[in-house]
Amino acid sequence: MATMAHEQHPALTHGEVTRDVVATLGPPSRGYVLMLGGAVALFLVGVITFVALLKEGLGLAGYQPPVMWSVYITTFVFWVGIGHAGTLISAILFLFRSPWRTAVYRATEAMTVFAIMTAGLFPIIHIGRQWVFYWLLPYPNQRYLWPNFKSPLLWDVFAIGTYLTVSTTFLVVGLVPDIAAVRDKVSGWRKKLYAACSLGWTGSDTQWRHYTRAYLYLAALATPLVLSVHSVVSWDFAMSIIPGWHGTIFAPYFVAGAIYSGIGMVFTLLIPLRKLLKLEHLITEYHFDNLGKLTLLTGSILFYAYAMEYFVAWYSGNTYEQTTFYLRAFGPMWWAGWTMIICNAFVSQLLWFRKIRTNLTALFIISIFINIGMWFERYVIIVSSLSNDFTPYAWDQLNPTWADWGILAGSFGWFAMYFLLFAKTFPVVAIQEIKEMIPMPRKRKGAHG
Amino acid sequence: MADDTPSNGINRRKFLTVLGVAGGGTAALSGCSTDRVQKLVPYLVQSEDQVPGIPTVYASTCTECAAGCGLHVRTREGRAIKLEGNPAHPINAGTLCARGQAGLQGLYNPGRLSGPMARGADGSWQELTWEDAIARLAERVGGGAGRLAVISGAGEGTFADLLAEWTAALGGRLVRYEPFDHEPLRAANRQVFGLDQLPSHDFARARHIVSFGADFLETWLAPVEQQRGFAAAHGYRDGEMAKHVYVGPRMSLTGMNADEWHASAPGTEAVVALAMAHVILAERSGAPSDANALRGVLAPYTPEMAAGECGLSADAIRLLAREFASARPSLAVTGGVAMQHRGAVEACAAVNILNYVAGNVGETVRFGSRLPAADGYGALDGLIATMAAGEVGVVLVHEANPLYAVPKARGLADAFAKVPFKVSTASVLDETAAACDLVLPNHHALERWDDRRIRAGVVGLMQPVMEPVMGSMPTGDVLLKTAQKIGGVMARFAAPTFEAHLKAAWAELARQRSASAPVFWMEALQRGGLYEAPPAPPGVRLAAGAERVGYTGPDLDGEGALVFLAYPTSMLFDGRGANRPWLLENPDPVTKITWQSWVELHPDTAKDLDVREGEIVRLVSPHGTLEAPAYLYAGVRTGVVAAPLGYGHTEYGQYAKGRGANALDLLDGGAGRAFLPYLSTRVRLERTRGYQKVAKTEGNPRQLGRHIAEAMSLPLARQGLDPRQAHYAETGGTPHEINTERELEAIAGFAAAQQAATKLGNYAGEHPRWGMVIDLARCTGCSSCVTACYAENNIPTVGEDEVLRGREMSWLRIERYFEGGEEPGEPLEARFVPMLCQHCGNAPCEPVCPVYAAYHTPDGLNAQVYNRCVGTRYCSNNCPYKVRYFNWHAYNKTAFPEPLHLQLNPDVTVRARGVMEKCTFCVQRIRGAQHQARLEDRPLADGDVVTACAQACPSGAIVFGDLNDPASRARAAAADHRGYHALEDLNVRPVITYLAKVQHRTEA
Amino acid sequence: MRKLALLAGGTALLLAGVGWAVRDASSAVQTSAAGCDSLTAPTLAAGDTARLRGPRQPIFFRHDIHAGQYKIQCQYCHYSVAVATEPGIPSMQTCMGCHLVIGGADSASKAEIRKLREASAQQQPIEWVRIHYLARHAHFPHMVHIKALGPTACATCHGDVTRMPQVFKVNNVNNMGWCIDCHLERTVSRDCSVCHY
Amino acid sequence: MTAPKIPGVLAAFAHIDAATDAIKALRAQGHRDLTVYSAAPNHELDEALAHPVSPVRLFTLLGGLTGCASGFAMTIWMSRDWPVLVGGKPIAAVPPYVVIAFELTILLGALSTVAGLVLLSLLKPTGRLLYDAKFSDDHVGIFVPCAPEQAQRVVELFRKAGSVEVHHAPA
Repeated sequence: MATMAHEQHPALTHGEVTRDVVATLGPPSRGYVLMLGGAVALFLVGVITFVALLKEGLGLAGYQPPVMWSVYITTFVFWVGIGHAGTLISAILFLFRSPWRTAVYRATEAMTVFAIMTAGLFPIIHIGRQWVFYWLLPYPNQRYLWPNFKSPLLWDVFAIGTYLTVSTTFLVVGLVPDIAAVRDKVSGWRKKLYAACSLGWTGSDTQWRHYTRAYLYLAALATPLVLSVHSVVSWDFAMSIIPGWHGTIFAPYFVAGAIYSGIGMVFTLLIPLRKLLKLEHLITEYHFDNLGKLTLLTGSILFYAYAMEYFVAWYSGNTYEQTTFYLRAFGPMWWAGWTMIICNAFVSQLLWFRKIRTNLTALFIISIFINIGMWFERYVIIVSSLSNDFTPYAWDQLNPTWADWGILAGSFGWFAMYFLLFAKTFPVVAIQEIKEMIPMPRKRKGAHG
Repeated sequence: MADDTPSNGINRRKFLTVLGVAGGGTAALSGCSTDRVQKLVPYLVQSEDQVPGIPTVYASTCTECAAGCGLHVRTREGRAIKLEGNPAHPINAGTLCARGQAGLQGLYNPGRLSGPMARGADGSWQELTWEDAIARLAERVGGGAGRLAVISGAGEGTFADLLAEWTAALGGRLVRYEPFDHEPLRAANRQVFGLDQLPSHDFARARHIVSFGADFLETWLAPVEQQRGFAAAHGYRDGEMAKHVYVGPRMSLTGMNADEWHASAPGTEAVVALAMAHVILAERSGAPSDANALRGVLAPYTPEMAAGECGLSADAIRLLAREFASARPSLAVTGGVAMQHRGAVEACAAVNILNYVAGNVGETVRFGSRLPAADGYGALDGLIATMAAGEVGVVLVHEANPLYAVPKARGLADAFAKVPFKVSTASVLDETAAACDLVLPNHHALERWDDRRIRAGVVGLMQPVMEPVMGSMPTGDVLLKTAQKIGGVMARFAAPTFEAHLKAAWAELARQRSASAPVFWMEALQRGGLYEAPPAPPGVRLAAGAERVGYTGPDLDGEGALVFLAYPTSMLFDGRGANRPWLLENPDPVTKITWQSWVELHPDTAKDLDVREGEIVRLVSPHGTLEAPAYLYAGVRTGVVAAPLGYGHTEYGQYAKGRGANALDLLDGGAGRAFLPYLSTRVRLERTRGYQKVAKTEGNPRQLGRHIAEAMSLPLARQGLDPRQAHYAETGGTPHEINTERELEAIAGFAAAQQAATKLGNYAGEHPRWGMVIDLARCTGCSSCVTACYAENNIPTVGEDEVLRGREMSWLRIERYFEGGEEPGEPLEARFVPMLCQHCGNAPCEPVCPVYAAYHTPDGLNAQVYNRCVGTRYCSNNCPYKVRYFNWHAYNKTAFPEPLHLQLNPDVTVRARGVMEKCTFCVQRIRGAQHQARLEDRPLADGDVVTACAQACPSGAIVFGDLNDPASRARAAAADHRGYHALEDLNVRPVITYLAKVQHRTEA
Repeated sequence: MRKLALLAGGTALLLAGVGWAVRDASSAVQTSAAGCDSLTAPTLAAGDTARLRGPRQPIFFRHDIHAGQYKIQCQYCHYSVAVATEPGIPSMQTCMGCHLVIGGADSASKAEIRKLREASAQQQPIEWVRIHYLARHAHFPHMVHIKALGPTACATCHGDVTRMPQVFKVNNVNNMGWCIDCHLERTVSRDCSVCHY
Repeated sequence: MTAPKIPGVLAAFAHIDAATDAIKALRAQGHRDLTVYSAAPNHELDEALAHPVSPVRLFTLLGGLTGCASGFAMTIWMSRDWPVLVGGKPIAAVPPYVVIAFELTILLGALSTVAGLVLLSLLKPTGRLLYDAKFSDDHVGIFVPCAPEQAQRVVELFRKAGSVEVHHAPA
């Protein structure tokens, strides 16, 4: 325990931890302001596009029947996937008592919440009559109508809703003691603010007693949840009969992909962030090394899944499946298909080397590949499968337009905006959990209670 | 929408008073809004035959081509909302082609003129009052300006007679002109049989049909009648079907429906026919005695000689001749516009000889029933000469658009400009009207009194079915009023209106039949005209001219490497269809291209020239040039380049103007000829580096062995095999069963359990199960059902740009798949499948809808509740047939510019933006029939419900009915051994049963 | 916890209140109708229309006089209601059929009938303000309902017009639940495609 | 923090073993209602205090069960309330409803856990106890409520145990 702790935080005292983390909440640097500005600008692009969609109709986007879902659903799945890494690190690794999660889990949990917030917008953006999206909710109405619980889309509503609520609670609960810590370090209006947010936390033994338990159960609940959510998302496709979608492998395949993409995003966020907030000694190579191993694992699962998809298509002898997968590799969308395979299956294999796992520049570049690759994975699965399904006469290829890219850009802006604001407002490193790792000083040397 | 402010041109006030309920008809457009303040406008005077909410049907006659089919015009609240076939009519018997149905968009065309106009001094148009307009006309034609010429496209009838008398009385010259007049046919009949008329063909009785470039399913003579006959003969019934062979350089729709296509070299039809006649005579298979006289004439035309000319093998010709002779009666037809080259008469004559030799004349080829047709191109050509010579003072153009229909090379425009005073009666500003000084818009045929002599014993009546949409005036009245204004000799045209004149003419008809005039009139009006049996055909013998038959081969000018083939399409015909959105969006049955013109190249030719599909190519002939995107089509002979007629209007309303290129620009003007040579020139193909994505609705033209469009050979069909068995019988191999007995039992048990679990609420008890059977052996792919569906269900036309995005909304589409034709020598085969919602019992689209907008009704319909739909589009993704269509934009706002919105069917919701829509099996007709039955306290009978597509189909390929009713035709048809479901292996349980196509396969 | 309970309770009360208010509104219709209980409809001037419920019409046509006092059958004017989906609006001809001779009892009605005669003289149709406008995506075949419920069933949806000096909307015909209630009560199919197509 | 303070003694410890010594000593003297502040949960303190297991898990269990039950109840009832046939499947088809039930299990389970946490610990009034900002940083604090007369003895005890400073709440 102690040794592990020292491996990641060489000789830090509780006091120093508090000091350094609270320091991150100080006045923003120039780089930070620039990034925030960029995020807000992107977000506005999205808003303008959405207004145009409301006014003119979805026709503005490049939909080309039979491709009835395209960039929006792709991006939806992408963001849901991003979320998964956060919960994995914060909840599942917590249950496994994995020591290296503590430094990074707060940031990743926040990433989860904001990713789901982003994803949650897409089902609304992509439907034909956005103003009646609430018809998907089971609320009593004068028409006596209820939604169709057999529809995977309704499962989505519940899965995403639950996931957002639970991961938000999980994040907030984790934050309370740290906010209290900040409260006791700052002064003036900020003290008042944090005092309000700390919900009267004092760190008394009773509070800790219930808190540790509650946190454990939340983690225990979040663990099956995170596995279920992307399974449900995958069933949006697997439950249909479209060749290329209708596969039993989808749930595990999507969950693995989700975590893979999520960690990719963790790299993309943390590597700049630790520079920006000077957290180099709290978030160390040690953490990235472990994250890298996780990426390697999930990446290899994806590699396997891709191989299996093609194998099953061939082995099934099902002509529809075979055509779909042949065209996926050699059809009009070959470039997308290969982008996905190279970025995910092959690039991830570089992480076999410790040198690369601990080289932040390399990791950052790889993480960009992962993000691109995983976006294209969804794009390929959704678009190429729809482009050529059962009725050859109806086949057609998608041509995305500015409206597609506008919303995509907007989603990144929206996400980045929230993440940056969070990083400046709340401790992105879990103070109390790190302290838990670092033993308090004792009077009597040697002995151990 | 009905409560808009009155818009230009439309006589709204009057319209509303007829409408009875403002909004009742047209506010269907308002989609989902309910809060708008509505006005209720009552009738001033309640007409007996208009009850709001109940359609009133008037009989009339179609004027979209010369065939003259009978119409039933369905009107609601005083608006015509749909054109349907008149079941009593001898020609179309209740069916109607796409062009005929689109006549409604001629009535409501946004391009229609609001009233008479004259060119001002500055060349701009000024609106006139009718008094003024008629005064001007009277002054010019009566006031000694003299040298009057009249060009009229009006078919035989009381009006045509009046016009003739009127012109004669003014000492003018009348040219009756119809663009596709089949002059070569008449000339050949004159030559071979000494009869100056067109024959009528009895396709239904023919056991073997050979068409030498006569597109009798599309544009040749009376397509609907011929299609009905063809379906009767060629449609499979009890082990029998006629064989159909098509000889010509391009596989037209008619060619696609042939069992064999022989791609003869352009202009060599004659020699093939002669060689066949030669063989038949040589083998003496029962030719009439006087045919022997032809032996000498035919001697040189041996199959070998013909083979050298036309590119068919001698054996093929021999085989063809034997089959043709042995099947009695058989029928050979020719004289299509596309094969009309300078020597076309000899081809027609040769085919006459062939028919005669095979003993078909008097059997399947009958004379005496058709009336002498128009004066032909020769007369117009003469007039052009006189106009060019400046010898014409006034020209009046009626129901004709020569400035478009005559190739530029003839120089008509300049000649026309030489005429000091030019008048047109066009109701839309077409090319000719635009060049005139005075335009007197005529009523549309549905707004006026008129009649049409169609053939001996058949006279179609037309009556006003609604208040005029625009401030137009029937030209008949104009003639009479002008005459009365001129006075003098013209005073004898005393009838107050043309209506009176017409009634007088019919009183005369009644007198001839010694019937009471009023009764005779009323009966005729209700029936739709006078339908009497045709007179007995005269005995036909060879005339002296028969000796002169021969073959000289096509005479083509131009030095290019490619022969240019201009052909009329089923949709645009001679170009008059180009301002009808329904026809522009209904894909050309052959190429599946919409809204654009194109240039057809054989893939090999294209490879040689290194041209890809969509590349804009320039064709250069001695007479002009044409630019259009290339379309690669294996159905056109190598070395031939084909382009559709009817595009490239320079006027003629917002839809037609500037759309595509006019193939006539490449053609020889035919100066001094009796007919226009459409196949007259060679062209040079130049590549422009331009590219234009072809707006075709087809994705992949091959069905990749997926069992969508099934066909079997005649012998297998005779054995009573089902398509699956036939498939294995042909490919060898055996159907392997996956499920064991016990598995099957388990599946059945599971199905039963599921059924039990679905018998709640509305689903308990007995219900009908609506189903449809489509006989692919009868379907010709003519696409008449598609337009019927657009008309019945308020389907919006989305326009070229949206079609390019694959967003056409056609609930019913005709899928055209090609088989073979890939290796050299392998015959190319086309199959048509009308693809519409299959209303699956296990519909994949239904469970995925989060709000139950797509669900299954107790009577077995796969319903789509527009107002519940939120537009997730999951249903469309999950539909294996891809027959669901999404409103990407507010098409309901853009597709029906005034007054087109008056065509909307008030029984069908007009879908708003953002919702999914699809075929409903015309649920509004089902509910209407159920309500009617309820009012009459009777159960629904088979045939009470007919879907729009089934009603329109000239082939009678579609049967609709209740599959739970043991007595229903649909149920019986569905039990046919040829029956199968598309993509059956998906187990979605469609209620649409297709009956596999049956083919005469040539054993090589 | 107490707060939560309060919140829930409050909502419940609120809903109950709304429900009661609605019921009250509908009963108010009855009372207003009961106001003119006698067979002879009250004398009202056109000026009074402002006080009455429902939109003002170009002519102050009194259903309470025509259908109530004189007991003219609904179908005399709404001629197609039993045979067609549309009930039909009486043509000018129909009105003039009586009002050629009937000039009105009091000055108020005289004035209104004069409007009618003038309109008829100028062949100008009267544009009545529509009160019941059913959304276009729902189809209500009048004839079937008349067939099922009898010729006097109009009141089921339109209220008792025989007591309405000026017709007003009694029921929101676009409230689907209200249609469904009736269909359930009478065990008529409530399959969506019965009305929506 | 305006509420009158509960009289007692508050001590801060920089060393963990010192704090545990103090706690053990106090408990030995019969002080049961100690309040021990720490910046992070610490197992040595737990051992010293020897608390029973927190009842939060009951909230989790009940919430989860409620969620599961309501999930199935809602879906099945709503399907049968207006039966609509889709894809030839049973009107109320349980397998797809498992997903809904599962999600609601997690949702209500999590929410009630948090509710439990809030009710059991955060709603407890802490304002009347002495508190020091150090405790959320790097010190352990122990507060013993006691009458002024006993105070002196407690202070002594703390000193012996080795507290870095001692506060005194006047009565």
